[in-house]
Amino acid sequence: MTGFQMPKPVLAIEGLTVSFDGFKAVDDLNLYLDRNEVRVVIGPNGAGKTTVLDLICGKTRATSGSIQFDGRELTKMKEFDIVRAGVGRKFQNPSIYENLSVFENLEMSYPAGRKVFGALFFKRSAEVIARVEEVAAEIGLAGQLHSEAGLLSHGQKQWLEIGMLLMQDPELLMLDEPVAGMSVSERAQTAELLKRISQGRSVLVIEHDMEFVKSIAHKVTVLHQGKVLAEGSMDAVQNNPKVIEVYLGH
Amino acid sequence: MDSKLTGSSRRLPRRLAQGAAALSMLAMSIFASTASAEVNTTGLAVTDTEVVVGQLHSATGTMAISETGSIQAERLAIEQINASGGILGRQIKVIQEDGASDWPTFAEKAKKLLERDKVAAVFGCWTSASRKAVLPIFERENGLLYYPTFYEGLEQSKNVVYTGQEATQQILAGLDWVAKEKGAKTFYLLGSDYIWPRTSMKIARKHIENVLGGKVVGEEYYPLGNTQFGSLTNKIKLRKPDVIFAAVVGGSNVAFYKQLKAAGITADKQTLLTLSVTEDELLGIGGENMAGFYASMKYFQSLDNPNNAEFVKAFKAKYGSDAVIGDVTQAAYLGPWLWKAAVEKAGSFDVDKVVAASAGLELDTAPEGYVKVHENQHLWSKTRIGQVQADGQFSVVYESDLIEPNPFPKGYQ
Amino acid sequence: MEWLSEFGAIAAMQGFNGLSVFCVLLLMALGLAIIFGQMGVINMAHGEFLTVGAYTTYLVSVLTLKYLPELQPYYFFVAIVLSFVIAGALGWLAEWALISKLYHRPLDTLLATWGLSLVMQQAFRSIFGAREVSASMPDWLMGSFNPTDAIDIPRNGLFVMAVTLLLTAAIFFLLYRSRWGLQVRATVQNRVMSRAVGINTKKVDRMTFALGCGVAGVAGAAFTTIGSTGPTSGSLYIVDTFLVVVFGGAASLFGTIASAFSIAQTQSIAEFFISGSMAKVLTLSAVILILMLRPQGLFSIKVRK
Amino acid sequence: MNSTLDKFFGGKQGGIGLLVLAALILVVFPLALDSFRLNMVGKYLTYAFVAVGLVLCWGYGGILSLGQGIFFGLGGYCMAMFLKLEASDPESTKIQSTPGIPDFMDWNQITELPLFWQPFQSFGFTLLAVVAVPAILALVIGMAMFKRRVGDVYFSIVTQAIAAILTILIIGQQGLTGGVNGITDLKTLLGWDIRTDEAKIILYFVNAALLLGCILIGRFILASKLGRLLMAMRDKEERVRFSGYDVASFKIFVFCVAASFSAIGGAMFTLQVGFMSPSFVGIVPSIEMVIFAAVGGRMSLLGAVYGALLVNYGKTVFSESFPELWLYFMGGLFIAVVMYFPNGLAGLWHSHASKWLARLRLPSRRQPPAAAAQPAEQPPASGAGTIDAVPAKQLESTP
Repeated sequence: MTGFQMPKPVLAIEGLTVSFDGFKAVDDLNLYLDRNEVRVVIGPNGAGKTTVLDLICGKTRATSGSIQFDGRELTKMKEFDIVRAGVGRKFQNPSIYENLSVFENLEMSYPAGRKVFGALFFKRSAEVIARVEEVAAEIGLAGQLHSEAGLLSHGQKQWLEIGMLLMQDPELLMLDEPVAGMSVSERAQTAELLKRISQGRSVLVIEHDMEFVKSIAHKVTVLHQGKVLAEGSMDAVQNNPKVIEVYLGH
Repeated sequence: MDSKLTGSSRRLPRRLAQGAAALSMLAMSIFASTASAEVNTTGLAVTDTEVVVGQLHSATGTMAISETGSIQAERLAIEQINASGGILGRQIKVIQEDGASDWPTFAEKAKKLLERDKVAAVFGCWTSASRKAVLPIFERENGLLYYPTFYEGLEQSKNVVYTGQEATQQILAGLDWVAKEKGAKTFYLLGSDYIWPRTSMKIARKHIENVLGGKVVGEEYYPLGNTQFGSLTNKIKLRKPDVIFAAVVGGSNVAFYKQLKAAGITADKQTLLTLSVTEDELLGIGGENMAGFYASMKYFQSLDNPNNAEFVKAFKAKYGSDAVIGDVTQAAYLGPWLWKAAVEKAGSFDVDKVVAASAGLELDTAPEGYVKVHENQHLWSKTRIGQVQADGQFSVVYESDLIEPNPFPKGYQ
Repeated sequence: MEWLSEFGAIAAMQGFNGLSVFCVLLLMALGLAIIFGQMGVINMAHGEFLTVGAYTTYLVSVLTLKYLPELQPYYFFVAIVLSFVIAGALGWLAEWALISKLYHRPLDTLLATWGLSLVMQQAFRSIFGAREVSASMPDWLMGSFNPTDAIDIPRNGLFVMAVTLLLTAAIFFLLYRSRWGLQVRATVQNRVMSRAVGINTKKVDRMTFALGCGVAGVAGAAFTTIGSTGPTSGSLYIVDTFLVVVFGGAASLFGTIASAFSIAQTQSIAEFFISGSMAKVLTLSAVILILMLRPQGLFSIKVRK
Repeated sequence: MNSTLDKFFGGKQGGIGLLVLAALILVVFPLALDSFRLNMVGKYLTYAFVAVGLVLCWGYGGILSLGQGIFFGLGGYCMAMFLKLEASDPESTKIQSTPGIPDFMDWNQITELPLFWQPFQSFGFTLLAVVAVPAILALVIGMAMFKRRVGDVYFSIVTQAIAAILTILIIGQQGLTGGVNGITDLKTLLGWDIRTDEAKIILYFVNAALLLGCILIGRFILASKLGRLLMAMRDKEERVRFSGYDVASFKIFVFCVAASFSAIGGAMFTLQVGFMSPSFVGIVPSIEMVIFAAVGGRMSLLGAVYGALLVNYGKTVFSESFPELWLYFMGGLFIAVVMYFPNGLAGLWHSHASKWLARLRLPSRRQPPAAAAQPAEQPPASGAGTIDAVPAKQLESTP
């Protein structure tokens, strides 16, 4: 609790710890994320970056600590409730439905017909179609709406998955290595995309590519052995001797 | 290859002989046998020279082990009847169907035999479940079933002749014997978990408590196929019954007796009387594993009488000298003979007439000795106590008087 | 006083009974724990490999009795080795022809091995006949061992226990102390990486499967001392066996042992107080309930992915 | 593409396939087969209900239940209980010590109808129970398993264990259930004798119509968003979950639907065959039912029907002519289908026969290839969810 009034963070992680058979993958972590902020988490392999995302979205359960999102405690909520509360998460490898068309992939994430009978009697209304087309234009796949998703290029698949998250209109968007395996021009396009979509929501990104990080990050958090090693602007972090030693140095 | 050659060369003269027999039968039938229209007014598959019967057992599946003996015995009886001139001058032709150890299949095949093949009689079934499955069909189609297995009773259909013993025949004499000979007062009842053991034990309990004045110190059932009897042997040791009264069946049998022996419960210390071990089962259990224990049956292969000697000889001649004959096998052998006698008495193949003729029918050529058909279509028979020998045979230590079949015993239900 | 000592004797024998049920379960489950736990293959024909071992023992006993009757007391040791070899060889064949094509499709291996089990059952029936057979036991395996007058410890139970101990120890040694075991565990954890460091993963898979089947064969041989052998004997065990492995937590050999122990004790104790059928229902239901609470089994390792 | 009718019929192709199947079981079989064979086909078709359910929950949902016999049996038992009570009126059971209760209860010294039997005196309740009892059990199992994320393989093994438990219970409580013999000697349904030939034929048609109804429901489910979600879950369960769906509830739903279908099959089995026994509840029949779906094609609703018909027909033929070969055949079938034809007959049809047909450009699509030794019913299914079929030579032409 800080004494003076700051805008309340969208996401407040405090004292978060998770241990696997005694090994603390995330250790007493504190992290705050503001509205409209793009935060990038970096760190060497095994630093616990992906685990943090897993903890936020409910895939892994915390051993102790709390995750407050818009005033709601996420650590006790079910995964789908966390999503419905407004948290979207993209996986490290593009995770899309290869056998379905791009349209169907996006439609699948439309936040209606999420319950059994809702899905059974879900109708493809004009509203749904409009929303799908809007998002498809945003991610640059308007031309491929009816092709099978499995046929897209690797970069396009990454975008499609981001598009699927956008369909849900989440308040917090979490992206695990969104530009892995992308060409230089695709990276640039992705950076642009991220800048556009971060309007009105918070974005948490895990990324290794420093150029890309520089181009999007408002603030960078460095994780090491499950703890925050440093936090601040990209420049500040890059010049932090501890960070150089463990991560950037070699 | 060799066996095939000898097989066919052996078969050839027999075929010729059969053909000749059939021809002469045809000639004879013009004079001797009655025309089909007279002996068969209900549209059965009977011609002037031939009558068709069905055989319905499991040749495959888990029950095949048990039913093979019955199939063989019925075949033998039918062959013998044919060789001696058939029934009312007609040769018996067999249609064999496989129930495949599956009750709906039994029902399906029974229907086929009765509806399509119009067989005059069916020899078949082994388990109660298969009999229950086909029973409504026999009653509806007015067929005739000869059922060979000793069973729980509580049934009496005019369309079934029960050639095995019903429960009271098998159980009461056995219990009386152990009570008298061994002075048994306390009993441990034990069976596989299904209707026959449960009904049998129910009857046994009533008899022990109400008639013998004894006490049941344990009664329990194990799932079919169970192979772990360790806790049971300990319970037996704890309760120290004078007699273990057992109706364990199938694969469990082997495990049960082996484990009894291993736990030191052997015949020199403990009396055991079983309802479910015949020579067939002993083959799997091994005589040495239960030597000295007793079984209560109406028939043992070692029965010493001329009928049986002849039967055993014929059976071994046909199926090899290793073949063993159990209680049910003998009962199955009676089926065709009882049917023949009834048909000839009725002078007709019509089921109603054959059924009417069956009551009171006597057969003194049965391997088990004299049997008589009761009005309730079960057989009057004797019950014997056999003691297991290490060689897999029984030695008969006691023989009862002729016992009246009583499928609905008053006071035991 | 006498009553008390008798009660003690019964309790001791009942305890022994629990142990011997435990050994039976463990013997059944060991092979499966290797195959299912280490390779993720659901081998529904496991019971049939067990039966292969049992029939092998039966054949050896018949042949010994016929040709070398003076060696009858010792045939069992030959039979156990042969059971291992034959069941293992058949397993090797099955892996080569069937399983190797179906990795990563666990539910399909389940169906294919079920098919294999039907074929094997019918083969047993064609070769040995539908009747159950029983190997003749050497005298030293019959009867009981009496530490006191009131206590009978079945010798065949002791024998099964000894086989279980030796086999478990051997498997532990193989898996955790030998180079081959290291390769198996490496392959389980990371197939691609193992291949990269020069492990012939195909060979490892095949040997693992063969080993699992061979172990089942030994179990089958040991079971001839307590039960009979028929074409469908193996199928009686399959559900129990899978439950033991699943309950223990598939990847853990310790888990398998613990689970066999707890299931055996539950079953054995329940049997003492209620009827055998109901004891079985009770045990199975308890296992399922606990599985619902701990879906990954008793001893699952928490891993981060 | 967007009419509700299309959702049921699966587009033009699917419509044709369905019509052909309907023609086959509603017209061809009844005309070509005598009442004995027709009754047999009716029995096979009751297994098709299970297979259709398995296509939904295994083929599309990825849930392999090895305990569908539980639901088939429960549906059958519910129906059998009603029929048994009707057959046990005081008049026809006056020989018993307690007239008016089923005979097996009397043999087990039960003197009063047990509480859970009493509602089965009402036909309305029975009809409800046939579907509801299995569905509720499936719901309970599903809730316990899927909510706690018991894995695929574990689920299969647990369903097996439940089948084993239920079998032991039914056999062990024979006073209440009829034990290993089952509930036998069923005679009339609301006074109508179900054993006559006319009754059998009427029941056959009811059965066939219900089956077609189930297929339509199945199609509706698969054509809906729920159908797409099922497939999506099978491939990328995590993605679906983190798109805000409660994955477990969809699995539970489809498992319950499959259970209800099986139960309807079981009830129709009881009506047509005249008894129900625990031999349908156990593990072996449950796995056999899986093979019906696998042979037909685990992704094809129509294929499942052909699979059930063919395998059972094969069983009858083989067990009559070469009983000892039957298990080899069945085992070989399992292995072959899994290894070489994972999409079953439907897949074969799709990859071979339909091309062949197209090349011939027959104006009439009635004549299928008389492929090899087996009758060739090749109901096809495209991978993604349109379901269609073009059969078919007559299944049984010989007596």
